[in-house]
Amino acid sequence: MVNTAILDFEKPLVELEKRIAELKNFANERNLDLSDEIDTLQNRAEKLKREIYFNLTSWQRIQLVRHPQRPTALELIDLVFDDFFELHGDRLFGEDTALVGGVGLLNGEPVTVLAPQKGRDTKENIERNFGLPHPEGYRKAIRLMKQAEKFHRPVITLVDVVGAYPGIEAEERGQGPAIAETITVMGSLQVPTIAVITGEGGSGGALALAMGNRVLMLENAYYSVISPESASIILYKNDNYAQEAAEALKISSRDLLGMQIIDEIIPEPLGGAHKDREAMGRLLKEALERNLAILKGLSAEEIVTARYRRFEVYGKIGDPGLE
Amino acid sequence: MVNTAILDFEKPLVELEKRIAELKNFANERNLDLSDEIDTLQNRAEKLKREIYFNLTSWQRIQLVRHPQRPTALELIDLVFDDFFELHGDRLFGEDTALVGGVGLLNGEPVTVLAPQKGRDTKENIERNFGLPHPEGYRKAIRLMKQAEKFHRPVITLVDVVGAYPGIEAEERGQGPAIAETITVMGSLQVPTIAVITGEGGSGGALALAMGNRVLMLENAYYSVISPESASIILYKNDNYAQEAAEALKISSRDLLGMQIIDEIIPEPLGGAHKDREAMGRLLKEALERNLAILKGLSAEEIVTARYRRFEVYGKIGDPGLE
Amino acid sequence: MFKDLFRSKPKYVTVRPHKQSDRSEKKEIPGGLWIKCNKCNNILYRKDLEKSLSVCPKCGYHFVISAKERILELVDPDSFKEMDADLETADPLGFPDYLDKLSKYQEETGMKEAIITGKATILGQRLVLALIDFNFMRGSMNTVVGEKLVRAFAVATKEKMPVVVISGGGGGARMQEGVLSLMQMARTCQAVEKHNNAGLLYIAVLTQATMGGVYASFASQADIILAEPGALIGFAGPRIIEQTMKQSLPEGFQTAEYVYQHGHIDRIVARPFLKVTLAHLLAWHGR
Amino acid sequence: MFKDLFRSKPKYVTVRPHKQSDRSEKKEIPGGLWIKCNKCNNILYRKDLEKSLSVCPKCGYHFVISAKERILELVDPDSFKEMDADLETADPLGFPDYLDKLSKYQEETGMKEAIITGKATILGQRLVLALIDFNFMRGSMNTVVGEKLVRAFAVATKEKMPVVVISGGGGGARMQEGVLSLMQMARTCQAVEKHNNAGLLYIAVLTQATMGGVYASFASQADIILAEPGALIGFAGPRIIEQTMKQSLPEGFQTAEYVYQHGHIDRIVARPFLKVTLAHLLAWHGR
Ligand SMILES: [Zn+2]
Ligand SMILES: [Zn+2]
Repeated sequence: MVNTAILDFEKPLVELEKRIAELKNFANERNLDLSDEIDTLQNRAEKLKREIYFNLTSWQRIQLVRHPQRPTALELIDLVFDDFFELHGDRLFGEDTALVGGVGLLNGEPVTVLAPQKGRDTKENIERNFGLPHPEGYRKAIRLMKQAEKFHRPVITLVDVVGAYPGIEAEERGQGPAIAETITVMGSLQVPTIAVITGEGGSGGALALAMGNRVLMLENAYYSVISPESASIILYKNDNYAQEAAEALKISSRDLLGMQIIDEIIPEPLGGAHKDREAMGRLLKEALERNLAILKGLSAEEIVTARYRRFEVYGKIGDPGLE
Repeated sequence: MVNTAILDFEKPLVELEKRIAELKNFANERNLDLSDEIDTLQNRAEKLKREIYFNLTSWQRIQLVRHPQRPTALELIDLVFDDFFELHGDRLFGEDTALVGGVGLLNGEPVTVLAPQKGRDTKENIERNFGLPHPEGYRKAIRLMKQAEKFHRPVITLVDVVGAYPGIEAEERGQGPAIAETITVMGSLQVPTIAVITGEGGSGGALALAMGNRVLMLENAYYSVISPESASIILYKNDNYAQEAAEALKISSRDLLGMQIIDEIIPEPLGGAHKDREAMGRLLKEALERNLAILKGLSAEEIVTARYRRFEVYGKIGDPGLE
Repeated sequence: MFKDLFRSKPKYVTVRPHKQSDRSEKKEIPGGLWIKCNKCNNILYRKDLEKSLSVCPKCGYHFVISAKERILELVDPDSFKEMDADLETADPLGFPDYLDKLSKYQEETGMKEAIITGKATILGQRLVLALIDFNFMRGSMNTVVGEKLVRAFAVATKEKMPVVVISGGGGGARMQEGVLSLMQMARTCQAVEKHNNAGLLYIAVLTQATMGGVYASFASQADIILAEPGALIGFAGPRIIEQTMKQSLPEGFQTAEYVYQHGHIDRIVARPFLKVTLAHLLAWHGR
Repeated sequence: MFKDLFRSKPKYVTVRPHKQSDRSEKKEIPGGLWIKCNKCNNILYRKDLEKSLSVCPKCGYHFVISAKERILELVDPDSFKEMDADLETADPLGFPDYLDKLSKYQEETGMKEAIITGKATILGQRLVLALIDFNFMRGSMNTVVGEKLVRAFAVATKEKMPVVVISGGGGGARMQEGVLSLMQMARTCQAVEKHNNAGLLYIAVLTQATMGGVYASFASQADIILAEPGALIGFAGPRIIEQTMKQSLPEGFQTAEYVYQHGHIDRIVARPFLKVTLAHLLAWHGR
């Protein structure tokens, strides 16, 4: 199962670490010197750790970003921004807690922050609709993007979303048009935009918030037109081939950097962001500051043109990603 | 009752006309020459007609514009425009049939037309929510106004609305903000806007569509911050004093022309618009063409500035309407 | 940078929303020593209530306060410079009994009209402030209220200053000035739009009550819309809706909390947090 | 003036909406002499059906037609000048079996990809026309579909021409080109926005079916959105929604008529009226 604290591929490591702890305990209790044996085992554990985490398959990375302890958007915001003032509502129909937005201070400078928000537990997940936004979420995002433009604030999005919510009312209120409008608005905003795929980058629901002048990605995140499970179902009528689909779809940060879909990979602490939140926060903050600095010198017109050019290349004959 | 074809104050005239018809019949049947008597009666009827219709009180005029045969917005559109292509939906939540919008040709020139639409009978009234728009109606209007601006089309509104719909869902979806936004958008549109109060001009729900560079008014229409009935209830706890309130509120076209709230009164056929629809259409069309011609020479900036100035005066010290 | 100011403040300003609604639209603190809370019915010591900014210490109920009390609570001492204090209505329609009514309210409130405008600072942040007073003819909008708002926005636009409006117009547009009151909806929206086009910040704070023509014009056109807990906010009055729809209203209908759930309010801010929240937002938008 | 053209036409183009919905997403007219209607099950004579623009004469059901058939129906004879006809995908991910699948569709349809673009006139009105063909991999959007749309909008922007897109992308973004298909949503929205900023007209005609990434990008970003009766229009597929919500869908869900009721479509136009409607709108926006 994906939703347990210990992932399948981590089990050998966890077992070994457990044995080391037991041995230490045993040595302590009996007052024995087992330091040689313990050292050997610890070396082996260290080696195993590297073997596992340096060679993660796309599928294993997906499990990492779906890890229940993976920091959520609000946790990342708390780690990265000096302060954050959340703003609510789409001014049309409702407040969508599955997509949070507001103004944060990045090193003292106000920026508009937008992010789908998963719950940290079942209760919060239900409250936040598992981080699956309705049209109201996207329309709140549009509102706050335009507000950012008015006040010349950069927009930073943190994207961890399986997709836009597939529901009757979401369809009735225009899920498709809401996403299209968000793409269009973020895609032509006159202020710098930086998108970070922090976990799951699922389809149009993620793209809507990923129209960055710079698109960054956490090391283990994925970004895909379709979930590997759904791809497997379409291709093989069942989801047994999700792992193969994950590889074929080229959705890992390294694949996407190679295709120039993203501009930069932000490294994660060994074993994933949840293993060291503070470190993750520092790495993310550093990347945001550095990329924002690149964009700060550009005029509004240059920002818009640069963003158009950035996305224009995908699919063009001569696209570096295609050759 | 207001909602009958013959209004109270018209009864003496109708009685007289009936008697003339009977007399004619009688003369015909008996082969008598009663032309002198008939002439006398007809002169008296003609005099009575003028007496009644030239001296209408505000309250009587209200009954005229609430007349069930009063031409509705779509009927006026049909009379005035060479062609009309209706456009639907707010692109957010719904299609509001209580407020119609589209593109019409005024003497061959495309203009955007917006108008609350009452039903012509009970069935249609129920379908059209008695011409009381929900927020979706106003948001459709906003959408089509911005579209008009994109395509440099003038906006013409025909306003006959008791008010915005007072309902639970209308409140939930932001009736207040929708009206405010419509006022703001029409109030700062870069294309010429002409509003015609054609019947009932009820409060904010009417004002939202009446932010014209030119505001015209059919002779018998009224335009008020509150319905006379509601004013009576507030002042006297019952609606027995609606007639007095109608006078005190100064809501007739002549009062409002005097206060320079409107720019022009469009005369109605004797006895009201419904007595001669074709004539009404000609009069309305002529007024629209003439006023549009005044505005056509102005630049976008001049249009906006002129409209700001037009509304800015109300309440200013030195406002001509206040002295 | 201004953020130092907030260093000791909680990162997320949290607000305790009310579960119960309250429909009573006005209940001034009377002169006695003791006062009964409109919501929890507890008997409160008047001095205590004043110390807690007229928020019931037992249940958080926000009593209506006057524009003058609000100024004392909100702005830096002696920073408030009133503008256009002398404007009075010309009774343009010569409406029956109107002038008498006005005199009565002027005596009661010591105000000339339902609004006070001026320049001030809040924790050092400059702003133009407009406060509508519910106690003066239910904060209804007439030519003077409109004119003073328009002038306030115009001054702010000219001097590149933010505007904060504390609304509370339970009567919407004021009947006694007829269509001229209605025109104030037009004028204030246009004044807001000019200020908006200049790239300046406008914050509206919706307090008990913000209804009708006030809500359907300037009060809902702000960049950021805050509201006090429990404030009644809407276009049509609850009684009119009940009559029209012939059905009873949902629990909490048109309270700030309800309107927030429907996406029309950025944040509900309890009175004790309002000053620091405004300073916060003003600082972040000041450049 | 162009209005002479329409003098004999009805003033209000009226459309008969379907009461019953139909979920079958594709049913080409097969080669035989007779064909059964998907909706009313009547047996129709193939020649009759072709004469009626592939609209069932008994019940008004709109059969899916190919991009080529649509061009024949819609544009002035010999006016269509195709653009970018030779573009083929580079199979950027090297996706398993993808090239084989493409060959199969190319053979079946005689098209290189799921889209045809070109310049044409409709009753004399110049336009850039893009047609997505549902029969080619369910009209799904890949790099070539995106590129041809972007080029079409770019040409129109440069030459100040209106664009009409006849959409029909039941597959949304095409899986086999992975995230590069997703990027076409970004590119097409930006191309539409540039055309929009130039003040030019874009009309989308949503036909069976317009779903997923096609609906959530260029197809819903038009100035005027028309739809054919009964067309399936939405973001998430009906089966996914049923699975997620564990409840059955309302009658007519995601049909053009349903989506119209919810405010997302300007007008439903039956196929026989489409040509004159487009000419109408193009003329009115031409200056
Ligand atoms: Zn209390
Ligand atoms: Zn049939």
